[in-house]
Amino acid sequence: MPVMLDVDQLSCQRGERLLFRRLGLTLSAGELLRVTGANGTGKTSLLRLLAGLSYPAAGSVRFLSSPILQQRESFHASLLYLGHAPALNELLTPLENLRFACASAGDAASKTACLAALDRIGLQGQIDLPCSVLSQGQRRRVGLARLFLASRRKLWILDEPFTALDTHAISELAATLDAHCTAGGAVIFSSHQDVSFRTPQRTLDVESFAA
Amino acid sequence: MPVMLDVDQLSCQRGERLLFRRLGLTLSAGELLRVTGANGTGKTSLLRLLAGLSYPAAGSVRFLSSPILQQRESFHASLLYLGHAPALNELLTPLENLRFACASAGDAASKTACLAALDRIGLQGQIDLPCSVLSQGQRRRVGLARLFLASRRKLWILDEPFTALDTHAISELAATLDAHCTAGGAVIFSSHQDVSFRTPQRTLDVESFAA
Amino acid sequence: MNIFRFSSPQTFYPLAGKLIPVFGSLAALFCAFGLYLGFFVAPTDAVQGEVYRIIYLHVAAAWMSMFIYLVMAFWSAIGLGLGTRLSFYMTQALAPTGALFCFIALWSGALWGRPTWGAYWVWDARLTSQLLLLFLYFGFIALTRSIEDPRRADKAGAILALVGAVNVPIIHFSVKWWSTLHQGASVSMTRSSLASSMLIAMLVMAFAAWFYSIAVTLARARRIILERERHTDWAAAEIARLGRELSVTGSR
Amino acid sequence: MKTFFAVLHRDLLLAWRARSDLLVALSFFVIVASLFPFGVGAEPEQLRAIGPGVVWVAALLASLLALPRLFAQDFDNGVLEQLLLSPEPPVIWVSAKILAHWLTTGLPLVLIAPVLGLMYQLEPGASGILTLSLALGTPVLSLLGAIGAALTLGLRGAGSLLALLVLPLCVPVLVFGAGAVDAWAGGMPVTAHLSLLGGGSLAALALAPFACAAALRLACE
Amino acid sequence: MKTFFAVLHRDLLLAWRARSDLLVALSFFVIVASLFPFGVGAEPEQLRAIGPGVVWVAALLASLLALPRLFAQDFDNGVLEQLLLSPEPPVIWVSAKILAHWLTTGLPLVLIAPVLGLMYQLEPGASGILTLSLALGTPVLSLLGAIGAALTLGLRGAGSLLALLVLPLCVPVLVFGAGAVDAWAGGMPVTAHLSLLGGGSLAALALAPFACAAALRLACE
Ligand code: HEM
Ligand SMILES: Nc1ncnc2c1ncn2[C@@H]1O[C@H](COP(=O)(O)OP(=O)(O)OP(=O)(O)O)[C@@H](O)[C@H]1O
Ligand SMILES: Nc1ncnc2c1ncn2[C@@H]1O[C@H](COP(=O)(O)OP(=O)(O)OP(=O)(O)O)[C@@H](O)[C@H]1O
Ligand SMILES: [Mg+2]
Ligand SMILES: [Mg+2]
Repeated sequence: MPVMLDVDQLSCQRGERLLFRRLGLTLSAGELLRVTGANGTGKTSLLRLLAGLSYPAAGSVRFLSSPILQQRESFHASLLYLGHAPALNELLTPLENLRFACASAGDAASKTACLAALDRIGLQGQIDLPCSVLSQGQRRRVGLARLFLASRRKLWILDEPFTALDTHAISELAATLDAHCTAGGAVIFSSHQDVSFRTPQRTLDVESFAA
Repeated sequence: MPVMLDVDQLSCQRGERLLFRRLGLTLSAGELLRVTGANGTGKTSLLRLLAGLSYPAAGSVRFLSSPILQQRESFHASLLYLGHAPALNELLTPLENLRFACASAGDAASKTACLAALDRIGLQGQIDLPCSVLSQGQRRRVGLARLFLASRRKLWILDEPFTALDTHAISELAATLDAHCTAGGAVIFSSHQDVSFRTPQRTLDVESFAA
Repeated sequence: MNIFRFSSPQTFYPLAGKLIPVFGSLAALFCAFGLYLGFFVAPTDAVQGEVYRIIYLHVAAAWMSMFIYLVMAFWSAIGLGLGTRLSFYMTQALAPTGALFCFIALWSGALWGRPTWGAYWVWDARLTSQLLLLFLYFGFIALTRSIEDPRRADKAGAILALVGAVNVPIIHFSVKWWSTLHQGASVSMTRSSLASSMLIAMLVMAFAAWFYSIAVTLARARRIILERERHTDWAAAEIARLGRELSVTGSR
Repeated sequence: MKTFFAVLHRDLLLAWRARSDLLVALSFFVIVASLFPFGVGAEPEQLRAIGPGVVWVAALLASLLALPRLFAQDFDNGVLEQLLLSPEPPVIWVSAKILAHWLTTGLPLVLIAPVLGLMYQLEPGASGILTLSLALGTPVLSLLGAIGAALTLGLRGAGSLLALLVLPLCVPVLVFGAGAVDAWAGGMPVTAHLSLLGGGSLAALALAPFACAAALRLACE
Repeated sequence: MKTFFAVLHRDLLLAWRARSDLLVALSFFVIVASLFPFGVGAEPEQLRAIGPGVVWVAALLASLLALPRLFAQDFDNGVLEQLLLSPEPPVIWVSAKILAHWLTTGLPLVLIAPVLGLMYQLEPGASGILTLSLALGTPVLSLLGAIGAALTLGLRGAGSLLALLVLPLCVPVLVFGAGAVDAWAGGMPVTAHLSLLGGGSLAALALAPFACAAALRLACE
């Protein structure tokens, strides 16, 4: 399996505080990596570094063996990052939000494809409501619907994807991640909840790199 | 044990949709009630009705045997409601936020008491940071710190208090809820996660009242 | 008889249905009579010539636009005080008519101003307070339309109408004072003593505007009632009946 | 009253933390006021005539600028909900928020008004009346504005809708405020203007918090 | 370019969603413009003199009122982060956002300007020059304003200085815009004023999106 992501000697500084240092990790296609650690130890910070949204204090992140900062566009074309906030506009409907998210990210997603994705994630009845009236879990689902439309993006980085979801949705989501790994993609996610996968799950504990 | 909350024939309408109807429930001092149901079935809506933040389409909520709408002030003086949003201002520090929350709700909370509460919830190192740089779990903790300063409030209504918390914090929080029940209070909370308590836990499934 | 009986939308709906044709035909009658009086009976104005005949439209519209705002405030107060849904429906049904009359008064006044004052617009007290009234109507309509939750829309609109009603007289007098202070008598309405036939024509037109407003408001209120009460059995049945009627006439 | 001071203290603290916003409103005020000499030409006579009016309009627009934020942040992050759950009546903390708003937007305008008076070459007396009229009148702007902000909370296009609701209601304040200075310049007594402004402030103070609290309760439902 | 149109479409859709937005925007400009007669008095001569300045101030205010919303909402709910992860360079969608802002706040003002000209009894020619100057100048307000909005996004303290730098930069636009009408009324050529405005627009168009994109990247880090 080809090495997809290769992280070397990574340190992260936030304000005065060095969150972790000398963090190393390699991720190959087909792998599923869970990032763990207590609250505030730096999981979100690590994922944002890996996605190229912030810059490391030291160390490097390589994607397909070249640094991500030198190939921002092609890296971002093969990356799907979903942060803690579901990236929804409150005034738009789930469908409008999803279509915008796909179009602005450069994914070709027709209306029918988006409708199918929302259907699969269980939002049939809420297509026409503005997101401001949706329940917490329904909002998360709108954000997660992008997963069904981004299968050509190799690397998925998901920050706490399971929060606010009910048990049924959690197992559905786990199956989706499994399917992505089987299809040759790779997934990194953080979670405080234990979820079972078919793919063997590797774990990275951020706390063990604490400064 | 005296009956604290008494709900009769409650219905909830949101926009076009009747979420649930004829929901009945009684809660006595010392009881711990978990509200369950899939995403979007109306847990949050129910808790907001119980807290008097919105008005039911039909039915009544009684606190110590008189309707909450007729005794708003005394009811709110014995209620602690923590919603999904942690009610923090991003520019203020955890200490400032906590002191404001207590003072505006009418809880006498000295600076040392607030510091002790933040300490207990595990935010020693973040007292002086603005909330905008805190991690997701740390923000939730700031909100939850009010629990340590509100023991004289008999009824706690908590919407998804366990999201974003790490396992250690979850068991701490569970112990706090247990202690409140033992001391004669009552707790209603919603959660998608299974958490173990010492107090026997009753469950109310909102879905079984779906219209 | 319980006078509150008609505060229930269900009993009000058929009553309004019966009243609409009555007031509608009264409005048409008075309007025709008033226009006849105004254009054929009333004499030509000594100073202004024929242009002055715009007055029959203008004055009635101006009176109505001010009066309707007061009625809206009245219904709002009732609604907030007694919690009757129907009052809110009436408030919202009145607003577009009020705005329409306000606009007609402004527009006819501006058209009239061009030949008499030589300008479409001057910053006169009466004109300016009429313009502000138009904005109050616009504000009410925009606010109630942009709130999705009908409960909130009702009450927010009522609060605004009441705050506005407290302000309308204040605005009226302050603006008057402002303009008399600055402007003296440079612009004043030409007040030739009205011939009695003119006065009668004006009054008849004012009644026409009244009846028109009542008819239109009742019709609009009926529509609002159906929309809001569509979950109740009787409204659902009524909507189904209207739908059938529509399809029958459509297929004919 | 505890709630009152808690809210007042926090809002002032926040205003201090986000000083940039204050400066923007203040500089908007100064820029608007200093723009008109460019538009009208710099004849002192004419400037003196339009000065008070321009300062008053600028004050009205500047207090409008900060209004959309008055409740929006607290609404989004759930603080408003918690305040509604406080056992004390909402009128209390609503008043505190409005007071904080006036202290952070109205008061700076009052303080800087004499400088603008200087710019427009107003006599010291006229300048004093202008400042006094602002001190009496700007509370009405804050109070009426707060009603508008509460009514439009969480709506689309809230900013311009707010302006549409509030500006027409504020016209009397503008008329009496600018009128006071004109009357003084014309050698007429100004007590009528000023007492109308003061009376307006008191009336608004008595009524606006209730309207505001009712509107906020609706918004949070 | 797909990103460009996606962002433009969404922002316009959001603006359009406000059902009565058109009405509101229209009334807003008219109200702001009608406030000045209340302040300065109703003499047609004087009003004609301040008319262009008034309309320009209304333009500045309109673009300022909508500015805080330009990026703040997208920042809070994570949309900005997702846009930064789009493979296309940020300048593209930043430009789309600014264009949408101008289309929804600047353009309505340009279109309504002739009506305001009528109310201030400007001659048709002066009214035309006013409209033209707005069409050339309001893009600068949107572009500079966007830099300010991006710099102050989620920042405290340091933002104040930067916001203060942007607002004074708008002053020349106001001066040339209102000046063009005055020049025309005085029988002088207006090409200098107008070409300065146009040049300013082009320069701002070339530079502002880059400054904006850089500031947004910093804010999201
Ligand atoms: C846009 C321009 C105008 C507006 C907004 C306007 C507004 C009004 C209003 C609000 C009234 C009702 C006043 C009351 O009963 O208290 C009124 C009445 C009247 N207007 Fe106008 N007006 C305008 C132009 C004119 C012009 C150009 C004339 C004629 C020269 C005119 C002549 C009258 C007359 C004769 C009345 C009836 C007076 C009375 O019965 O009190 N108006 N107008
Ligand atoms: N300016 C700063 N000064 C000091 N510490 C900071 C600063 N900014 C951020 N931090 C700290 O950096 C950490 C960021 O943590 P991060 O969000 O990565 O945590 P996390 O592991 O995702 O936690 P959670 O499980 O709660 O989501 C927090 O502990 C926060 O307090
Ligand atoms: N205006 C409306 N029209 C139709 N449905 C609405 C409207 N407003 C809210 N709803 C629906 O009401 C429900 C509100 O659910 P609520 O937030 O109470 O769910 P919840 O049980 O807390 O869910 P979660 O587990 O996701 O937090 C959602 O299904 C939402 O789609
Ligand atoms: Mg995190
Ligand atoms: Mg919920």
